Amino acid sequence: MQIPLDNDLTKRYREQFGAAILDAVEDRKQAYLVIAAAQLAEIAGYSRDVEKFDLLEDYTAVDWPRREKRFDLVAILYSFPHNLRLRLKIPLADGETASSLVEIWPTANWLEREIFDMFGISFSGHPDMKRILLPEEWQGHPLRKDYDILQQDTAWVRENLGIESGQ
Amino acid sequence: MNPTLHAVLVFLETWWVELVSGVVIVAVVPLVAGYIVLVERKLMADMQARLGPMRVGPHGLLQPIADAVKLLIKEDIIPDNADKMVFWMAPVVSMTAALTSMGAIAFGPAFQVARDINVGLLFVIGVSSLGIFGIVLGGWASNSHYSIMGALRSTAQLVSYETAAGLALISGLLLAGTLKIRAIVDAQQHFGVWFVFLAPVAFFIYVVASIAETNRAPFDLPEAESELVAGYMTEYSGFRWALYFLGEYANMIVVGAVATTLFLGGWLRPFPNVRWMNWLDALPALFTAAVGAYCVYRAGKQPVRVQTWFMWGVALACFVVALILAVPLLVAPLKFLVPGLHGAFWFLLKISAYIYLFMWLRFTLPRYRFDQLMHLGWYILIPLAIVNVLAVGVAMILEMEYGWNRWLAMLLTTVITLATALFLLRLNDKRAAAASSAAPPPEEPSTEDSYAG
Amino acid sequence: MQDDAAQNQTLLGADELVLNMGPQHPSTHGVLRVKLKLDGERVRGTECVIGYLHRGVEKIAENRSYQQFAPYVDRMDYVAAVSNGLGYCEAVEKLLNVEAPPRAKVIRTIMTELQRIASHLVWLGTHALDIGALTPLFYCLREREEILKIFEKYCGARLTTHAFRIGGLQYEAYDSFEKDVERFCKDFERRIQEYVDLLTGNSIWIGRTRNVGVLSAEDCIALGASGPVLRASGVKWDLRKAQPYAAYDQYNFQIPVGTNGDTYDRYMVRMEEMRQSRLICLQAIENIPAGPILGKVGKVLKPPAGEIYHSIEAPKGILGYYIVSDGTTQPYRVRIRPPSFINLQALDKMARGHLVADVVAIIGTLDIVLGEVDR
Amino acid sequence: MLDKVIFFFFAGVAILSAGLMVTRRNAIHSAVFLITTLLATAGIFLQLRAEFIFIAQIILYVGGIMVLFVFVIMLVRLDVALHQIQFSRQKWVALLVTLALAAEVGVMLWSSRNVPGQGFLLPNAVPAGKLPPNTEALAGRLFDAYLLPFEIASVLLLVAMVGAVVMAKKRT
Repeated sequence: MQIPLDNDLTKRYREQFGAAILDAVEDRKQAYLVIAAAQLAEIAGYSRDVEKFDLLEDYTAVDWPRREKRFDLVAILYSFPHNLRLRLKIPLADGETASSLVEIWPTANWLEREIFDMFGISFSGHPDMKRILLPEEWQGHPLRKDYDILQQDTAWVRENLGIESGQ
Repeated sequence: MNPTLHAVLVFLETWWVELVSGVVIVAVVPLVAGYIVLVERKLMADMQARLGPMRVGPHGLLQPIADAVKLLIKEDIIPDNADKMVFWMAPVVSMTAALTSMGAIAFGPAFQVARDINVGLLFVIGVSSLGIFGIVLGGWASNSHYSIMGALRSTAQLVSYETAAGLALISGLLLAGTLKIRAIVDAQQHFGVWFVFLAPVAFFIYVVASIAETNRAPFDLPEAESELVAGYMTEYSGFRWALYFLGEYANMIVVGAVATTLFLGGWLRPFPNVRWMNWLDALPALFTAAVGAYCVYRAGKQPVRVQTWFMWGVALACFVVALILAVPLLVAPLKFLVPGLHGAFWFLLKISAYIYLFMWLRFTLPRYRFDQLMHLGWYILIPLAIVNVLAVGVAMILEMEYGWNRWLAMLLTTVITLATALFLLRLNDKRAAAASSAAPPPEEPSTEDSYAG
Repeated sequence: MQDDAAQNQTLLGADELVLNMGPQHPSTHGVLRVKLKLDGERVRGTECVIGYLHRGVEKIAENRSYQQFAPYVDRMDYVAAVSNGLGYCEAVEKLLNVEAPPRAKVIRTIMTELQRIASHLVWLGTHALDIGALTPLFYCLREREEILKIFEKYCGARLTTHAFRIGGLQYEAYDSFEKDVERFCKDFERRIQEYVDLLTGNSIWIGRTRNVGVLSAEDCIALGASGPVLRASGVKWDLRKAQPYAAYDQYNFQIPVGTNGDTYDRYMVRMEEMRQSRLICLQAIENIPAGPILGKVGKVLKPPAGEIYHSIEAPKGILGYYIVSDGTTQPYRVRIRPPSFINLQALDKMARGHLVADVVAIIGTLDIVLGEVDR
Repeated sequence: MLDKVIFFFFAGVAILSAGLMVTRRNAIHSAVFLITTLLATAGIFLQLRAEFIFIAQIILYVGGIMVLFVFVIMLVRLDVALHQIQFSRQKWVALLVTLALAAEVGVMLWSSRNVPGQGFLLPNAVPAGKLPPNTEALAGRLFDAYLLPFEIASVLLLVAMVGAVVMAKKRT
């Protein structure tokens, strides 16, 4: 159901950022732009200031382990003046850092920490990049598709109970 | 005879009433406090559309005893880094101060331990205020942030409100002209009116200040459970905690007794000098009999046989008390017992009403914030109390030197103080309005120290 | 968290006191831990430590079928389970490109609005309790009980209801459903007056809430705070109006807004929201359309590959679901935008410069549920 | 007999806790012992039937000043004080002053051995009923014979209080 999108909004984005807009898609009447990670901060700033997407409604990630760039960062923007939503997708390879959006939308602070916690994607320029939901000493990032709870469990059992495996 | 034995016998002969009363106070007050807690829980439940304790005994009547037993056998935890000596001592200090101060209170003309102490009322106030050490030292000794914050709040609060309470009491004492408890009540009989009607503002100030002094809502900041967990008693458990609790409730009885003595006519019945109101003397007996009758009525409705019996027992006790209250009225040779017994009844009734007021406020009002509490104390209550003392003094001079009508003079003081109160409140509103219009950005901490004072 | 050297210097020149509020504390509404940096009793900064209730809901979703995951969302914001369920069902319906029949939509609306009232009642009771008013809590729970009874009669559960199904409803409304709702709504007007009598005009209450935890409209939007928090700062915006879902476009209701964005305004906004929800319920029960309650969805849900974001106005703010499908029976990724999590971020901004007692009031006014913050 | 027992009890407590007050390292403990000393002294006042002084001691010194002492001590970090030298090293001067003081007290006690109504060490208590109620007596004295000094003293205190407030306001 994904169809290429070519409305005014995307045109403006393409004019502004050219090749950084990798793709523009409409999926079930919802629009998203795929953008290059390098331009993330500029595009985000432009979205807020010019296109009036003043609310960063949500910021998350999806893991596609078989892709070359395995992560998609997904920022869901909302514009109060236009009552409009837009998603930005930022493909990111493992180990690559994205620039932090905290300066643009302060709400990104905890959201980026959560992404770091769950996917291990770190953000440059974030004021306090550390885990948020899981304990500091946690190993691995659970929302990656290849995350294995057993590994952690076995390590814990070995350390605390002194037996080989709890399973 | 052996001189030591002789001395002991003389001592006992002279002091046996006081000794017995003292032992009774120490033995009975904890029980009474326990039942005040039960009454409080029941009243709270009633106001909040629920039942309250119902499990232990009929209608939860044995709950305080169950609670006491539980607290006694509970593990006594002392934090590792606590200062052991002070930690042990603190709750005892609180409790001792409250119980000692009760010694000078006259529960009716016949029941008083320290009979001829010349500074009766001052003794009660002074000694009961020593309870603060229990709170402060307990909070400090626990070595916990919450505890010490509770202790600091408590100190600041008590020092502030004690001033207001003291000044309010002075207004009443000016009228009485003595510190002796018995003489204060006699003065009210002589005047033919309770001092609350002569100095209503002073009474009001004392009510507010005494709530604050006993750490009751809406001034229960030292132990505000939603902010400081339990304030100074956070680290206490078991029986030590119970001692604090008893101290608090004993203190309520103390402030109630002080207010009753000074403002509510002590053990005098309403309209003590009005002859045709003498039928009020029958009221105590009738009242207790009515309570007994209600218990009989409820006894039939109890679900369990034990509870029915229990209700019958309570009813019987009520009838016995009613009889005790009624017989001296009817039998001429026992007439000399009337003032003592009825005095005690009225006195306890008034204290109960006072404590009921405390409870009612607690269930109804939200809690003040600390700076607001200090503000209320220092900017409103204390100035008001000072003005009230001055005005009462002037009124008394007008009455004694210039022969003014007493009521006129006292009305004048009340009007003057009320006008001051209005002025202070206006001032306060203006200050608040100025503060909010200036709207200090939340990042900017104001320089006002909330512990000032 | 922009501490500079000047800010570290306290009034008395002493070191800052770090006070741990929680994870076990009477007024953190669950297992929230707030590290308070204090100067005396004045807050110089806060840091929230969360995650004590983390259950990995989003990970669980990847290993369940679409229907199997539906009960899990109830466990996030457990005081507003029906709203969570509505959001999830509608999101999956959008993903499947189906729509619930009108009758289902109306019943969903009624249930969700009742849930909003119930959620606000829990907020009001606990918030008042935090500020020291003991009695409102029990009054609130008394009314909430009536709502929970309706839920129980409807679907057998009271708290984590799992009331809706993807595509519509599983259960037909029971016989006296309308009557029960109507009776509740009729009573409720009088009950709200009781809370108003106890709190609204009370000078202590006003003193404790006015100018406490002020959040301007700009701050709200920047911090992503939504729901009553956003409306109290003067933004007249509600997803039920802006992008209507369920059957909200059929009913008349107002969006209450505040002016100062302080705790008192948030209180007033939520009180008015309860009244408006009551009005919506009254309108809705007047005319519940007849017809089927379950739309055309198969036994096995296999949405075509793609993704969807759908959000609703939950009692606490925007509740969003971002679901990615890879064409199988299990979602590839479910992301839940929890309103409490994001609103809680505003705590630091709101609490700075206030007293410890205000932090309690502010946590209460944010109306967080830790089950949802931590997921 | 009983009087003596009570007196020696209070006196013993007062002296013992005064000694402990000086020697404790922990400031709060010192404060606690100071409070005990003051209370014991108050007890002696009560035994002497000086009720007003007794209650003034309790309200002002114990209930007022000591509360503020403890309050301030709690705000100060105690571990700093623990590492400081507790006693000043001028032991000889201290000994000299103590001896001088003891001599003065001794001479005074010795010279009063023949005054009727006072013994050498143990004054004879006046029977209870003989004394006028001393609250009233004190009030009469203060507001009658010594009205002017009393008023001057209170004005001085007021000035001190206003001064303290002004200074505190200026600082912030």
